[in-house]
Amino acid sequence: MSEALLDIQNLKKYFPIKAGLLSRTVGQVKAVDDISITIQPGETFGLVGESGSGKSTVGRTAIRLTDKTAGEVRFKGTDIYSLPPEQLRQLRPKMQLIFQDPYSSLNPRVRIGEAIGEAVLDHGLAPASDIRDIVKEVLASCGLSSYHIDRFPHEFSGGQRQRIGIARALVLNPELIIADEPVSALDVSIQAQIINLFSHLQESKGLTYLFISHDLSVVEHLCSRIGVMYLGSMVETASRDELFRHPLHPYTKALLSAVPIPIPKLKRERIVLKGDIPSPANPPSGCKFHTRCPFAEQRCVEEVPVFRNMGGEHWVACHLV
Amino acid sequence: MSSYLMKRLGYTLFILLAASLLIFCLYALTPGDFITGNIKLSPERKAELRELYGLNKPLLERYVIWMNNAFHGNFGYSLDKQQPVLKLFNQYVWNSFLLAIVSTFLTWLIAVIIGVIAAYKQYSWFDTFVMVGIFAAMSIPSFFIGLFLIKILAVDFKWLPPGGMLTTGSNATGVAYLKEVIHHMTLPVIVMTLLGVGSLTRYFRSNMIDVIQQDYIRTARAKGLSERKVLFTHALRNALLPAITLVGFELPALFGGSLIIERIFNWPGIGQLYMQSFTVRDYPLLMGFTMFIAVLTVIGTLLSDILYHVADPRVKI
Amino acid sequence: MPSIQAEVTNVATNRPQAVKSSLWRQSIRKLLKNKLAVGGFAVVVFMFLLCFVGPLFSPYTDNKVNMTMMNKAPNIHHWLGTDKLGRDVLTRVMQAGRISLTVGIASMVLSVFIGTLLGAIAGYYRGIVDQVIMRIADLLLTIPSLPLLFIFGALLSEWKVPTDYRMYIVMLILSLVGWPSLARMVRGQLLSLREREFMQATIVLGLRDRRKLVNHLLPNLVPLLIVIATLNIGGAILSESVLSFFGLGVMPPTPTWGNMIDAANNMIDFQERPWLWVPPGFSIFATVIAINIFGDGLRDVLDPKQKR
Amino acid sequence: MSTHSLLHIQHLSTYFDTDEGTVKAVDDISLHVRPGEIVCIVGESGCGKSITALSVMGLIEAPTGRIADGIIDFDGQNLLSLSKNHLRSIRGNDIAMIFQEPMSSLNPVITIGEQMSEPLIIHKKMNKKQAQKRVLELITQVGISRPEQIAKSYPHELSGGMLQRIMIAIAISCDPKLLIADEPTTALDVTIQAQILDMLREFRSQSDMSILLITHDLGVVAEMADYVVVMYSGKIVEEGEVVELFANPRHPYTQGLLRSKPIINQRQKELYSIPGYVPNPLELQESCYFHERCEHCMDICRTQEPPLRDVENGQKTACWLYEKEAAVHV
Repeated sequence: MSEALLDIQNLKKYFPIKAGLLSRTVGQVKAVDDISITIQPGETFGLVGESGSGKSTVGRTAIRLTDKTAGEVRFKGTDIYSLPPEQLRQLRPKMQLIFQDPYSSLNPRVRIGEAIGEAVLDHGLAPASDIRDIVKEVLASCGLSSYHIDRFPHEFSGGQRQRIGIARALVLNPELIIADEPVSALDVSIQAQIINLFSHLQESKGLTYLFISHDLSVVEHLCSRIGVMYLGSMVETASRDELFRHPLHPYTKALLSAVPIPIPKLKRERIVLKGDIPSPANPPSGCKFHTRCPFAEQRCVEEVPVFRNMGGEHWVACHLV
Repeated sequence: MSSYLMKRLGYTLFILLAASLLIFCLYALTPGDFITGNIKLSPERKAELRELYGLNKPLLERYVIWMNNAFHGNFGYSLDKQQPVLKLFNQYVWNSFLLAIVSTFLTWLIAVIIGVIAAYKQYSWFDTFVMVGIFAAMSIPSFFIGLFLIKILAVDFKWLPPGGMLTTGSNATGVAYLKEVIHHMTLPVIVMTLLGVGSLTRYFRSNMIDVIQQDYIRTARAKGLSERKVLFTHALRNALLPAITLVGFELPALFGGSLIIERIFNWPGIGQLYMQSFTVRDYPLLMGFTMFIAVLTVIGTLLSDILYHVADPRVKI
Repeated sequence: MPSIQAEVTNVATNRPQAVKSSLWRQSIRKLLKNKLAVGGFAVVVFMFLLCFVGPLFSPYTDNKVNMTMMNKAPNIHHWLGTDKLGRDVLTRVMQAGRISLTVGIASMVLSVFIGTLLGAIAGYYRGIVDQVIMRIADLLLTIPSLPLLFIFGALLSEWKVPTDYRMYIVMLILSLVGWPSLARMVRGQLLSLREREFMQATIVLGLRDRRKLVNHLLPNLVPLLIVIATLNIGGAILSESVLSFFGLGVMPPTPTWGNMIDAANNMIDFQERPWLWVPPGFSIFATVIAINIFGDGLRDVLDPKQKR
Repeated sequence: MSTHSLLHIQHLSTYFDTDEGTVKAVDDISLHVRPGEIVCIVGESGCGKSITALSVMGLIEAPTGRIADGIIDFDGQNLLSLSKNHLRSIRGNDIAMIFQEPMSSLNPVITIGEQMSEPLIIHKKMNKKQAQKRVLELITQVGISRPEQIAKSYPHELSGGMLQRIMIAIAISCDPKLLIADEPTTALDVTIQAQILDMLREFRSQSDMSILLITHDLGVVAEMADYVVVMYSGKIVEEGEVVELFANPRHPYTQGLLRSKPIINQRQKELYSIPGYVPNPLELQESCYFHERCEHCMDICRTQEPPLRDVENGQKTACWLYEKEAAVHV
């Protein structure tokens, strides 16, 4: 196997829970609890999960936007947590993040041209005289017009802003793009535009994606390999076709069956999970899913299931398969 | 829990200690002292008195002595009044408290009512009128409005007494005494209420406006509740909640008196006492007063933190 | 969370517009629609013109003592009467306004400068620096401000500062007392800005620190500073007047609105000659209310998340 | 088809006056809901679907918002001409509503129990004791255990899913004839969404309550709706029975919407996407508001507004493609 582009090993990220008058630490939210992901160049890895699953935290710790608690993150073999600040800064263009909210991720007081061009300048990727042309080019490749260059973010709609966000990342010629729910704030008709933009860019630039989403249908459309998270742990990873045709983990099955499909009167088997997602501050013992699992046994309450390979790179953490 | 509270208290004590040192040094820097300014005394007597009061000792030593005494509950002896500082405070502070509590009560009452109505009728002519009123109240120089009202209501129309707490030479008792005090405190209370009501009304108005736009207010309406119930049960409870923190911040004002108002109205409160002492540089009293306010401020901050946590079900200690 | 209906109106106003415009231009346009704020601004401008240009049209600027014209009530020649030295009160009020406004603005500039600098340093560098600065601010906020002002004022008298220079020292005092709360506000704003997603984006992009600070943080801090600064002028004018009224600020013969009201300390002037002390009082009131109303209008457009 | 309708909205127009001009958030729409029927209004943000719901509830806030025209006929009376008190006696009683954000839709400083008992006391004239008893029953009815404890708790102590159940419990507490649900599951996770949708369906079949469901999610529409209304820029562009409409969408917008949604286990190489963006509501001119984004745009679409006309099988659409007179212009 060639060298992985992004190699996350046993990553943990705990957030302290602050409470009281002087924000005393009263506990920990285990947002990410021992996660390993390896992403090969050119691949699109989809990370799915519901709220509180820790999927966004994985994305942020993977590029050291927040500090980790334990584990290792290697980008092209370099341990990014061991890099001194300046070297990390110089590495940053290669790994970019697309934010969920296209409104808050653009500085309202910075013109689009500057927002896109400034990082190119700071990394010395092009002489200042070429910046405008470069920005215009990248705007065009993201479906925006060159006359947008002198405008401010508030003059754009949500979909356009998300294109700007993508252009801002793209202009640095990144190798890895982590997209954190990039379409969930957008309307259906705009979602489709942005999803298509993601696939076109991958084809033309050979990008690698870590695509984080709660929407299984979007992930199925875009990703070649998919991981399912629940309360900070990975419960199943497999290739797209394998995961959607033969899901093994009861949670994956339930998740798949819960997605409403726009075909009226469709008869299909439904696993409706009982109860709520437990708080990540106080996760259940054993298999974290046992409180909602329709097949849970005594063993699931007591033992943490091992993340096992079921053949053909299909991994699952469940006692029952 | 306890270790954390200890930490918080420790920090509070540290701030107070630092504040006392700073205040002490500042007063020591202040030119003139009680004895130098007194022309009736001979030079020998002055030196003698300095020796007696320890004024010839180095600054730090004096501070340590003062602090040591303070720890034993002894805040010194007023040079001017020839009485223990604490005893003087006890005499004057309740007069200040009387003014403050009445005007604070009025301020809150008026602010809540007007704030709620103005928020409910945002952008109406009433709201605009209230806004202008709020800014007016926030922009009046306190001493000037005091003087101005005395001139109009006391000097020209003679409706109210111009100052003091009792008519000079009065020895009224019982109900008559009470009446006289009320008569005298009307004007200062009006002025103090006027000065405080602006910012508080603005606070309640903006709180209410925020709350009225919340989703749960829409839910309350969707349930078919009457507007009165929506406003006064659902909205006001939420708008009042953050105001609880203000109660703590009111503490220094409640007991600390008002330097300017008491001076203008010649009210025998602790603020007036301070102003008198300042002109004669009665250091023990000045020091005591300033520390008193500092302590009140610190306790008030602590209190508002605690109150907020007690009152808001969302925050658990 | 704003209601759906607020969102509807937002959707409309946030739509792409044909003309490109910065947030600044938008804010100014919005401000001009606020009649109250425009009115406030007009009054502020009027007061400035009155105080700085007005005296040029007055025949009494020489401040000569005129024994024949002592303590005259307002009349056709002296619209606001004359004082005990026969000087024209209107001219005095205008000249006093010059000093009061200058002190107000200068001490605002100074305290905003100190407060912003220290608050920004504390908020940006965090750690020990932050601790030290904020502890000092806590300390100063614990000491009641009026006694502090009085002490400083008394020091002034002791040092025998010439009256001409006293106003500069008064500015210094006012800003010394005013900076801690400003520093707190700036630091708070900076900390909340740091958490904003667009600041996170600057980390992801690997921008240099200087660019983060100059191009991203500061432009978002400036609106708040403008609002604070405006409202602060009013506060400084009020504080100066208190100090001067108690004889601890700027002293006669340099006139300020505060020390002119000092005339009210004289029983006869207070009771019989209100033209001596009422006009400066109203000048303070008019100026400060106008500044406050204008500042509040500014806050609405520049810093809408803050309290209305 | 039953001719009797529970809710009949006729020519409703709701406008918002902003600094920049008037936004016609809802522009001359008519629809009806029959007893026991689930009608879905579907559309993207800003299309006016939520404003329609709020207009029915009488919750449009003056002075910015106003109902400019129309009749909202509910059970034989025009809600728009009722007195405030009369309307209030219907709100929360005969018509109940649940909202998108369960987390912010309940008052944070009042207990769940108290918030639940309020409508019972007002509309059902219960005393406090009776109301408390009924509250416990209701909590159990929406599938939450330990009702006593829940009644005493504050909203922040419960999860989003639980709070939405509580909102449903409040809504059904007075046995409403119509439940308006405005994006009730948008803020919730899929597994929780499935629970909530199941519950709504169950209550409908138990009590013959009608539901006006507002959503942007075509999957939810397909699962829930009997009848679908598609809105775009404040107008109804298409409506019809759910099976028919999904099988034969007529309006290019409906077609585009259905094609641009990725469907699980039906992966395509490339997603269809509607080009362009929703027009600025302040700059709308007499035209088909979709014309700028439409593949089939004709001259008439740019200058005249298409009327909503019957096409087939009770389906209606507002598109010049289906108008005979339009053929002349092509």
